[in-house]
Amino acid sequence: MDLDRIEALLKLLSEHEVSEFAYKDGDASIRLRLGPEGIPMAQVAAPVAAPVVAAPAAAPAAPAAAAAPVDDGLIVVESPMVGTFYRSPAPDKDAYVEVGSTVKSGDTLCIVEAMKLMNEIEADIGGTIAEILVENAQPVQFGQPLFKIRKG
Amino acid sequence: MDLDRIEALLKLLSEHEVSEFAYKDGDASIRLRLGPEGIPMAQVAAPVAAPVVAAPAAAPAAPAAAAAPVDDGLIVVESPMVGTFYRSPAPDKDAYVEVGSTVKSGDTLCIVEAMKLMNEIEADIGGTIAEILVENAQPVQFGQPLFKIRKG
Amino acid sequence: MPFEKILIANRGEIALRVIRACREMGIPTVAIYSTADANAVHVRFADEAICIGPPMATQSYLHQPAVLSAVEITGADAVHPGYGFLAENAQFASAVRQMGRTFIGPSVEHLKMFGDKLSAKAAARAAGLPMLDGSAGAIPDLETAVTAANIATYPVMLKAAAGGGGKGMRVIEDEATLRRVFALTQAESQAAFGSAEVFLEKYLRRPRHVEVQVAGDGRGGGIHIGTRDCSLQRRHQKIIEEAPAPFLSDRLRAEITEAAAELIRSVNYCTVATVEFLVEDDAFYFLEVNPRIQVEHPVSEAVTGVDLIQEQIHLAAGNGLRIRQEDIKTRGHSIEVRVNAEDPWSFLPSPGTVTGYHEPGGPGVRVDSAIHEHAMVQPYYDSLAAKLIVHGKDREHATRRMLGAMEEFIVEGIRTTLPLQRELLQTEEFAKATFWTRFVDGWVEEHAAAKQGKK
Amino acid sequence: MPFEKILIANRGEIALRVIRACREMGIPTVAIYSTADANAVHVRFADEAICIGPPMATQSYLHQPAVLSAVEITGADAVHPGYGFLAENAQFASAVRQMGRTFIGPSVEHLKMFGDKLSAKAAARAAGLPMLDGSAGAIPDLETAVTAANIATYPVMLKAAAGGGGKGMRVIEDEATLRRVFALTQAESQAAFGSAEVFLEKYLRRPRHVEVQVAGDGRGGGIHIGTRDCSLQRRHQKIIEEAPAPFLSDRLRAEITEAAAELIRSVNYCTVATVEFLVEDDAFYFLEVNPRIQVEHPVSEAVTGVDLIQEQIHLAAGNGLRIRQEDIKTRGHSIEVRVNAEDPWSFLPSPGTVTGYHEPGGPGVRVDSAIHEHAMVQPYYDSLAAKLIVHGKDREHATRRMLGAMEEFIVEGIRTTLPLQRELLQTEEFAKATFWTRFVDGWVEEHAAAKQGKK
Repeated sequence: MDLDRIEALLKLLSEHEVSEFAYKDGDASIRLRLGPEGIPMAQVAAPVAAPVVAAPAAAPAAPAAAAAPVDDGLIVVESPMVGTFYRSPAPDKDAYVEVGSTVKSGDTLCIVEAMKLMNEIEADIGGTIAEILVENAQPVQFGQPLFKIRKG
Repeated sequence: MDLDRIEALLKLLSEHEVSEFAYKDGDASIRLRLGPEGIPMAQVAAPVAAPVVAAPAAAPAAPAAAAAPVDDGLIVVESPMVGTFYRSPAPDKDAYVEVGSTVKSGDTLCIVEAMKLMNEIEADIGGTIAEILVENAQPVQFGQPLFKIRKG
Repeated sequence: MPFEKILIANRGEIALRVIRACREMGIPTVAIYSTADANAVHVRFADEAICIGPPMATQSYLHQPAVLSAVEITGADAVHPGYGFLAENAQFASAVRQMGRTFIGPSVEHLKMFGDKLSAKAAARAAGLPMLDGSAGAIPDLETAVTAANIATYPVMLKAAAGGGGKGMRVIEDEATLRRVFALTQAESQAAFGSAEVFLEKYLRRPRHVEVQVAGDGRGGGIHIGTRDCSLQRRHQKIIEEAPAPFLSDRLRAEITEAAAELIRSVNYCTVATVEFLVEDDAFYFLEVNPRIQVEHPVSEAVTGVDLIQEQIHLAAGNGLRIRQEDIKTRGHSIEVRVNAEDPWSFLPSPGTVTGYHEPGGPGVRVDSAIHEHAMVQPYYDSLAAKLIVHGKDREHATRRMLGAMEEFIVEGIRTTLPLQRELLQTEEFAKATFWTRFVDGWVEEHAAAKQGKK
Repeated sequence: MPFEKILIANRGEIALRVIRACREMGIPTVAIYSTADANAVHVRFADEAICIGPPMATQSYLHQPAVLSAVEITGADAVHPGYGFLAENAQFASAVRQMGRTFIGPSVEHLKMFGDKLSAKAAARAAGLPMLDGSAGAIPDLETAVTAANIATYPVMLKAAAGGGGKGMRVIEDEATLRRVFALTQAESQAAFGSAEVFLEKYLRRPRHVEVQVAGDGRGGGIHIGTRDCSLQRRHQKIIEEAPAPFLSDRLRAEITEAAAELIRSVNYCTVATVEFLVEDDAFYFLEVNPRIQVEHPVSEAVTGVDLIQEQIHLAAGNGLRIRQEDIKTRGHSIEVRVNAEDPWSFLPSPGTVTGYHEPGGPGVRVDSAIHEHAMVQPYYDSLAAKLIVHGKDREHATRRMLGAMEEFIVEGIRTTLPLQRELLQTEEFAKATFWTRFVDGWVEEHAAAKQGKK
């Protein structure tokens, strides 16, 4: 058994998020299971419930403000409430921000409408809009990522 | 495969959070399971069922003969069948062995009676009787430890 | 199909119960959840799920704007409130209806009528139900209280009109005490419930809690769906319930069920409800009306074969009553044990992760559970983790079946009340149904010390 | 209490089912187990447990000296054999009785009578049951076979008298074929079953498998406990069963149940049994008698309220029949799905460790399961891991309830047949009960390729 080859294999498998691997060729065979064992039933299996919106709310609770750092140095702005996401103050107005817009803390990013109330969602950090994660006029749930901001 | 290579392999596997690994090539094979196991419900909790006899039969299957080494250098002789344990050939006869008796392979150690049949249980190893684990005339189950023999 | 899509404004076992009923009716469901419940069973088994807020109930399940917003964006045309949370909130029911959606529950008028003890009693009195002697309404002053107490005879109980769940009540053994504590009780009521209104009624020493499941069509039609006994309570929280209520005389059973049905007919009540009574000797007295589905509804389902949640949904859709009084036939006996995530002797909550789990099975055993192995029992919400319901040929058979099922019910990682309930089911007081509403509290006090040692 | 202690000579869900019945009756139980089953549920929930041998069934559950020895040393005064293993072994039943213990099952005479297809048919014919046209007994030579086939009309089926479970049978479409294969079939039977005896009967193209649950008191008394349909079979293994058998005419239902009861009365049969029939158009034909409790007994329990295991124990104790024919009333409809640890399309066994597990619950749902999270499904024994049984108001309601419950039944780590059964329950053939005993085999063949892609 060649450790280098196994390492290369492992790298490949984890890049592709493979959790189990078995290979057999004549007398030689290899079998691998990656990741922690005994993951809860409720988390392992494909979700039966189809969330209304794409992102599962596994995010940490972010009660009022809504910025959470992520791995790649980007800051995620999450919806502080359930409602409908609007990018502009009115249908005939320009969007508050576009990808590439520079924002400073306190700038309005979007509106989340809940029960006819237009809630302006503000940036609590300055930077550049790297990504807009929700389409205009789509429903959003609590904690759902709305924007990614590159800090600075 | 030498220990160094196994160590290198283990390092590699845990780096990649592999939880199970099996490899086979011709006659050589290796099988690994890393990290804590999901411990079975049935084993964690206090057993509800009260076994007829004290020792749980978690011992490996030892179909005909019945000697299994244990940690402390002693050999355990297990019952090859369910039945009643007798230390002597008849109530008025001496016991086959006592603690301290020297036995050689093939010597009768006891009788396990099953369905009126007296099955002589023989030592398959020579040594000194270190412990007698069951009282005379008590029921024993399959795989239940009967004697400990100190080898030699 | 009565509705296109039902949003369930609740969590835990009752949310799952509603999902099951809807699924059988072919109605898609929407679960709402707090971030703490992202992996909860009701989220997993609903057709859609939407996160409405952080763990604290006041910011999620009790936060009306969030719940209503979820109704709006999911397009649900009806809302099932379960029990607890917003189930008896008139403002919420009204808001749902103002959105043009159906609130699966009573009218705002009936929520208000039965949400207030005095107006509930007034309705019951008007319908001719037997009442405990006492004041007909709020007591304006001490002398009125003394007069009412003399008529009722001591002991009497002074109650805050806005109280509930065992809070705001005081037992008074003689006139001297009444004179001493009357103003104090008013002040306490004002402080605790925002209203100084108190009333007074005869205090029963060993009453049983007997309740009647009812359903009304909103047009003066109404039936009863049998009796339940819920006398086994710990600090006013029911812990074991059964149906039918045992050891009632035929006369009493007929009278109490007819009284309950008459009450809801008299007010044109629409949907299911429970009319609660106290029973002592061979007499019964109106206590209150719970205008919603109750935790213990499965015991009535077991003995009558009626699916109460489905009936509730049909009634909300305006389909009227699909069952007639003569269709209600009781078969056998059913017992429910509430599996609360609490220490069985101290009743302290025991949230945490379930590390081992095994549900009982076999004939006559029903489990309505919100937990499973690896499930998190949250500290933010009430401690009801699961319900174990058995159905047997008779009460004695049901009891044996329950005790057997409890042996198989294994919950590891958290404490549950099962050990307490197992012992209670084996008392002579249970066997002979000589228990009463405060029996468990005294029994636990006597046994807690010893049990704590054994545990 | 009919017995002091019952040893259960079985494992898996049926051992647990017997434990549950005994516990309700107050009878202590002894579990036997192989080393592979040390952590099995039947070991955990019995009052005593004793290891009888290594994993291989021939050295443990089928090894009579070990089982009998366990009976002896535990002092059990009765033995419940479950189904499979030694349940229909006359030698074992006889050995138990020679030890002065009670075998909870039929007499040795009846085990032999119904263990052999020809003597079973002789008994049924004597009791006047309708038989498929064919040979009355073993066929001595080819010319007799040809004559019998001409009377029965083609197609006919040639069966090994000692065969069973679908083995040793050959469908023959014309005389030329019969002449070609007769001797061959005799030789095969000799090789496979140790007996060259073959018989011949009319072959039905689309029969339904309808069976009648019966119970006899051994003194000429006997009743039926309703019908079941078990037509949905995969390679002669039932996979979905229901009670009552749907779409039987009132006349046919009356005749088939009376015929089954008459058969067991006519031979003074004592204990429970199942009389199996084939039904085509509006006619029924005797197939065989299973002199034991069957896997699918819960569907009969659901619709009649009879606890068949407890009745079986009472009958073994000589208590006679405690229920009369007029007590048997059918309520609603019940369906059972066998959760086999097999690939749903290839039916290859899928033993292993259950890594995730969630049982369905709620009203009308019963689970008889031998598994749980972390349980090992052993490769040594049959693949039945659990049974899911639902009870509904009618067949359509029961079907919806089953489909809902199946959505909640999560078994991870091993494959189960649930995906197959979920699809079968949604076919038009199921809805209209136009299925027949070989329907599933053809259906799977048609769909397997497509499914394998989807899986």
